[in-house]
Amino acid sequence: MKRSYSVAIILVIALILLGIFAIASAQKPAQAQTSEANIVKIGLPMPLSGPASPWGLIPTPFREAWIEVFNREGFDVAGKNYKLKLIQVDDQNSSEGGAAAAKQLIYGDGCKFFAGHWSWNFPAVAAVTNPAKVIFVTRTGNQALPKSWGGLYDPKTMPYVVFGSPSEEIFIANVFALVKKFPESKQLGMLDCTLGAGAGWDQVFDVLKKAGIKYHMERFPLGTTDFAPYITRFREAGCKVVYIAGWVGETMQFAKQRWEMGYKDMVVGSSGPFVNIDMYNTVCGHDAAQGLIGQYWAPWDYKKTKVNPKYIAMCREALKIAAQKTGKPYEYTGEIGWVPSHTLILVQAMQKAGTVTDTDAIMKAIRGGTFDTTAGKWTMSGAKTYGSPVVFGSPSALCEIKGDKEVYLTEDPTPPLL
Amino acid sequence: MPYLELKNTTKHFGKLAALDDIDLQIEKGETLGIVGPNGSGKTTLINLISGYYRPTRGEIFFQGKKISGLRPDQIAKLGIIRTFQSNVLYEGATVVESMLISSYQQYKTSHWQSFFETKAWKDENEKVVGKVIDLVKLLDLLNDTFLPAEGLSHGYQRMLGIGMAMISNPGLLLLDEPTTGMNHEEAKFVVDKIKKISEQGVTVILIEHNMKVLLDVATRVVVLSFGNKIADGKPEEVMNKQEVIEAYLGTETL
Amino acid sequence: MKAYIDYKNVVPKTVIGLMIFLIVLVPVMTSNMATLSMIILSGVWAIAVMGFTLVLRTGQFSMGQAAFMAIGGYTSAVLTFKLSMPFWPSFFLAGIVSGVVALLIGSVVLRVGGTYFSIITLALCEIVRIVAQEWEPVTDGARGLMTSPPPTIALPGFEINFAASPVPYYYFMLVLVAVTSLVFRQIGRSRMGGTFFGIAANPTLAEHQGIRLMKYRVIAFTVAGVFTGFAGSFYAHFLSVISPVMLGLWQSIQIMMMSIVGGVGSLVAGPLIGALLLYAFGIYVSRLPVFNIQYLLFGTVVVLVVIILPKGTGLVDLWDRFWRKVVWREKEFEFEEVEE
Amino acid sequence: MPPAGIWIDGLIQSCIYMTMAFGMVLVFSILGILNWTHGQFYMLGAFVVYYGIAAAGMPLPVSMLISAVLIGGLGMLVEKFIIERLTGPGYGPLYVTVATLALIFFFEGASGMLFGALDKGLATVLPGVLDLGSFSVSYQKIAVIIFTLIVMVAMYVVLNFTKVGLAIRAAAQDPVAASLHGISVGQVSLIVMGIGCGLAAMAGGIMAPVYVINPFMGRTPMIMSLLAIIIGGIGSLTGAIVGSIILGFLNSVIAYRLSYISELVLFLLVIIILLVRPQGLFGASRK
Repeated sequence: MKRSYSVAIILVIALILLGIFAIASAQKPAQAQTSEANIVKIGLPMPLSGPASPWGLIPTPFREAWIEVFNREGFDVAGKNYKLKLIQVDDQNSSEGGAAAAKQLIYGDGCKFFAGHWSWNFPAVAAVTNPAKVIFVTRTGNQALPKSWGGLYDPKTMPYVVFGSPSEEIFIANVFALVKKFPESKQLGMLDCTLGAGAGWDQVFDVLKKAGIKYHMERFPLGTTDFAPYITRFREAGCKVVYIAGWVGETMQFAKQRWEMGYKDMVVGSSGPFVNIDMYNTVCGHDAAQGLIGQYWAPWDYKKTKVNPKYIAMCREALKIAAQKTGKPYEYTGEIGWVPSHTLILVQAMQKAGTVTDTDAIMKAIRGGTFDTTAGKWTMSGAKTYGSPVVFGSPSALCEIKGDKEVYLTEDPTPPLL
Repeated sequence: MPYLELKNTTKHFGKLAALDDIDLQIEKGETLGIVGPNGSGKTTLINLISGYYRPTRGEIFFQGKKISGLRPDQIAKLGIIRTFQSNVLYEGATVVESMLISSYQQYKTSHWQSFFETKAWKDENEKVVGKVIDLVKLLDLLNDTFLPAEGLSHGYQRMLGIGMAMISNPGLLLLDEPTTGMNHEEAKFVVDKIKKISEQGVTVILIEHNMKVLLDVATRVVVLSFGNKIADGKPEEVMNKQEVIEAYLGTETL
Repeated sequence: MKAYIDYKNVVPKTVIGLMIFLIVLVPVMTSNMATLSMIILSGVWAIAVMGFTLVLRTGQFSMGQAAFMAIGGYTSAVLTFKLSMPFWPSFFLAGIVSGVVALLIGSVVLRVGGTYFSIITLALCEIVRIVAQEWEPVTDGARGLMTSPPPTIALPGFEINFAASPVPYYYFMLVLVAVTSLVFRQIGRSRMGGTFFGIAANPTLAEHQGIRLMKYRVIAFTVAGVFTGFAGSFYAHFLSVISPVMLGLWQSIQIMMMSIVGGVGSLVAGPLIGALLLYAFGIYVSRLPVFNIQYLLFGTVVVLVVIILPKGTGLVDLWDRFWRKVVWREKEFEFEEVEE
Repeated sequence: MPPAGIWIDGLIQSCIYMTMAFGMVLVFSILGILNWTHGQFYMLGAFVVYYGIAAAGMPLPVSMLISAVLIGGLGMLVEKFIIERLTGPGYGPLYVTVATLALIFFFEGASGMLFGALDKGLATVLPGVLDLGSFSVSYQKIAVIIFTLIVMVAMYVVLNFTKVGLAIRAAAQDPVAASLHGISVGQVSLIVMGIGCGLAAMAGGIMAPVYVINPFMGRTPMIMSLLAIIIGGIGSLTGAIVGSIILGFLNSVIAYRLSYISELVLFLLVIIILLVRPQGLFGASRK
């Protein structure tokens, strides 16, 4: 062991520690700004690293653009003008990471509002936000369903959770829309990852059984790239339509492979907005991508849902800014029903309650209140079903890929729960 | 009843018979030398006794108890300890540590006592450490006691090997060519130590190339050739036997 | 004639003592729950890492330690959530169950050593995940189980309320870590520790000196399993949820990395340092707004530490290196290799 | 009896994992380590090919060769600066394992930052399908099969009829004797690492048009080819080939019969094999 060696070691460790502290101090400014009175901080634990990171990355330009557009006017509460500040933290797409991120946001940055999460960590995050009386606006689906439905959401222990996007209801509505659209299909095929199993699906099955619709469910292990066996199984079960839960890469590979296997007439839908039509065309091939069905969030095309033109203008503006910032054409509209509408719910509730700090008052304003958002004008309701009066409605529109555009397909506005 | 007894023990490796119907009795306190040209099955014999191999046929008895088929650690527990032909050590342990590790199986006090560091354990530990020091003295490793074992010279590593075998005071000691790769003085030194050991009443089985060494220490000599026992008796008379000379001339022509 | 004091021994020990004192006082110094829960979780991981390091002492390295955390977590979660048992018995059962599983698995699997063992444990880790995912009636499948915090302990004067703040958890964690450290330290010092070392250093020699390999390997594996199970139960209750994806292959890998970075030379200090530093580092990088840079930095740091530190010594080695070289300015002890 | 489509799929699966498994075994037989980063070299290879075709407009074979060279060089760097330092005397297998595992994070993070979050695809390369009546196969997958055959033949020739190959085999059988015969084991392991990673990169390249390209695409093939070489026997090249054939067919047939249970079945199978016959089906037992 030479002396220089140990010196090198100490150097490296010094570097590592230095890095840690540098990063630690990197978040100091964020904390410094907590003192600024007219800023309302909204936390957003999102997957910024790992396989799920696209969900954090792709919408970010639009998110920031939206906040920027929104802050041009800001919003007045009790005669004082406030601006929004969105803080994203990496939740590593895990419960542990989600809890850690939530704690940083609440106790480090002093956020009193969360505009959602995307990962599999609803319970972990909710367990952090509720004791801290932080309003957590999120979506229904897989774990985030009431106990009575086998989910993990308990209105008594989680009084500060607001379901601002009824993903579960949207999913069910879309399924029915598909069945209506393709009556010739004897059986509806449905595909999800093994991780997706749980309360959400049980609900879907119940509803389908009640409606007397035959379905065939398949699940694939995480990381599956070859869907030939599943496609064959769907084929043999006689499924003309296959609806895939939210997995973008898997959806594209499924569509591509069903095309290659010669089952060109098999309709493939995905319960999620299209990320980027160009991507679908380059991955699946132009022909295979045609007719892919996905959720549709562009409010300017809605025929049944009325969306405030002001917000439509703001969304288009935000899309433009995002395109300028990224330097590429930016067409991901999926975010419109997410952070923008969630922030609008929060803001309007604050205005109703006349406070930006007293979360209890704001919750009172949210319960049963009516909110005008980028996803339409809806009344928080669902008391009968959820045991919690804080579920929102949605246009639940569908679109399909035609050429290199996504075109409006159907729309059946979903009030909170069917 | 002989101390150790091999009843027509046979070991085959595939076709080749490494040992063929060996019958051997060893009395307590003997120093048995085993000689034979390379590949005559000397080491195989030790591997069989120490349980590294299982005999293809035949049985081995130690103090009337059948030991063939037992695991090496069971056999070692009975007091049959071997050394290895090459220097086999505990990588990264110092001399004294190696000795202690080897001695751990002989402790009377339970693991719990050592876990809670009770008085009984401390006392016994004291004793064992004392024993280790004596042994280190005996084997002349004293000034390397706290060196890593890999750091020792070849000869001292062999001595350490013997020491690690001795520390768990064996009834029967199997030494596999303890003097290989040593010059004359070193070999001489090792031989003296082995003499000292056998004076303490330890039965020794000693594999050796070197006739002089054998004549020096062994009270009895067995000659193996191609897996067969061709001679057995007092060193001097064995050395003069015709087959032995042939066997040796056959291989070690100078 | 003045009394001789071994400064080189006393001074570092006092410094360590001071550090421990500070650690105990952390909740008093900071009220930031984010920091607190960071330390708490790194403590939990440290326990798992200690388990890993103990198994490593016998020359085997298991790539599935997180599975035992999962088993522990699920045991106490199922007992409290499904069978509505009180917390404390289920907490201890968690350790025991995970220990028993370790005993059963170990006594079968430890026969094959080396890389094979690692891969088997890796596969077992995945299987535990899949079972947790598919065994709907017990584990509630992929949606996971909500767990309730330990019950409030009412003491004369004040009461310990786990639901209110992480401070009780913090001291609970400290106790758990302290007990584990004590046990592992004693194992390391006892003759069993020496035997482990022998087995790892040279199985053949050890076996020929009467050491039964399987026995000691299984013991190490089981002890590790028990404490990892405790850690898992704590983990599940602290995060108030346990789901199959939470403790899988990548968490096992994280455990391995913490162990190496901290240093496998010591059973206690290494794991503690490794877990705390790596975990803190992970938390801090999660603040960076750059996508996937978290992965990049994490990987870089681990690789650097593994490459640059001398073999077998992790960051823990820097402690006495610091005292020996920087403070006391000793010369490095060297012995000359003999060429054969 | 599963339909023919499943068997074709199984064949393609086997081919996908074969090249990777072969590379891993090659590395293992010389360096005595499992290179856990193999899947990430596969991923990087796919990206190089993607940019070669999409940005530089080169034909597929050319860009595959380029990626093989680049990634092979990268692998050599990794061997030189990381693996070599961690395989000296006194190092257990643990250090290399951890280092290569950490490299997984490094490469995934780096490519995540470089290449962005959007999935990439090359569906335009070799478009179209070959219709075989009851089912059809895409030309891309046929290309995979042909590629695998070529690679296997090439490797056979290299290992048996070239100096390098002989050196490699010698070093694999007995490093000491090899070094006595003037073969520098250090150099050989460098070359082998290069070849292994080059193979992984080419596999990634040929798979790029078939599947989605993203920074995390390397994980599944890594695990799968690991299972394959375990089934076949760690350290045996024939084992790698046979293992991946078995695995490929098992994978698609079980998935066809039992859907998602296939995962569980594979892991159980591997455990049983390792317990009953640790050296795998073809591995020489090393006691």
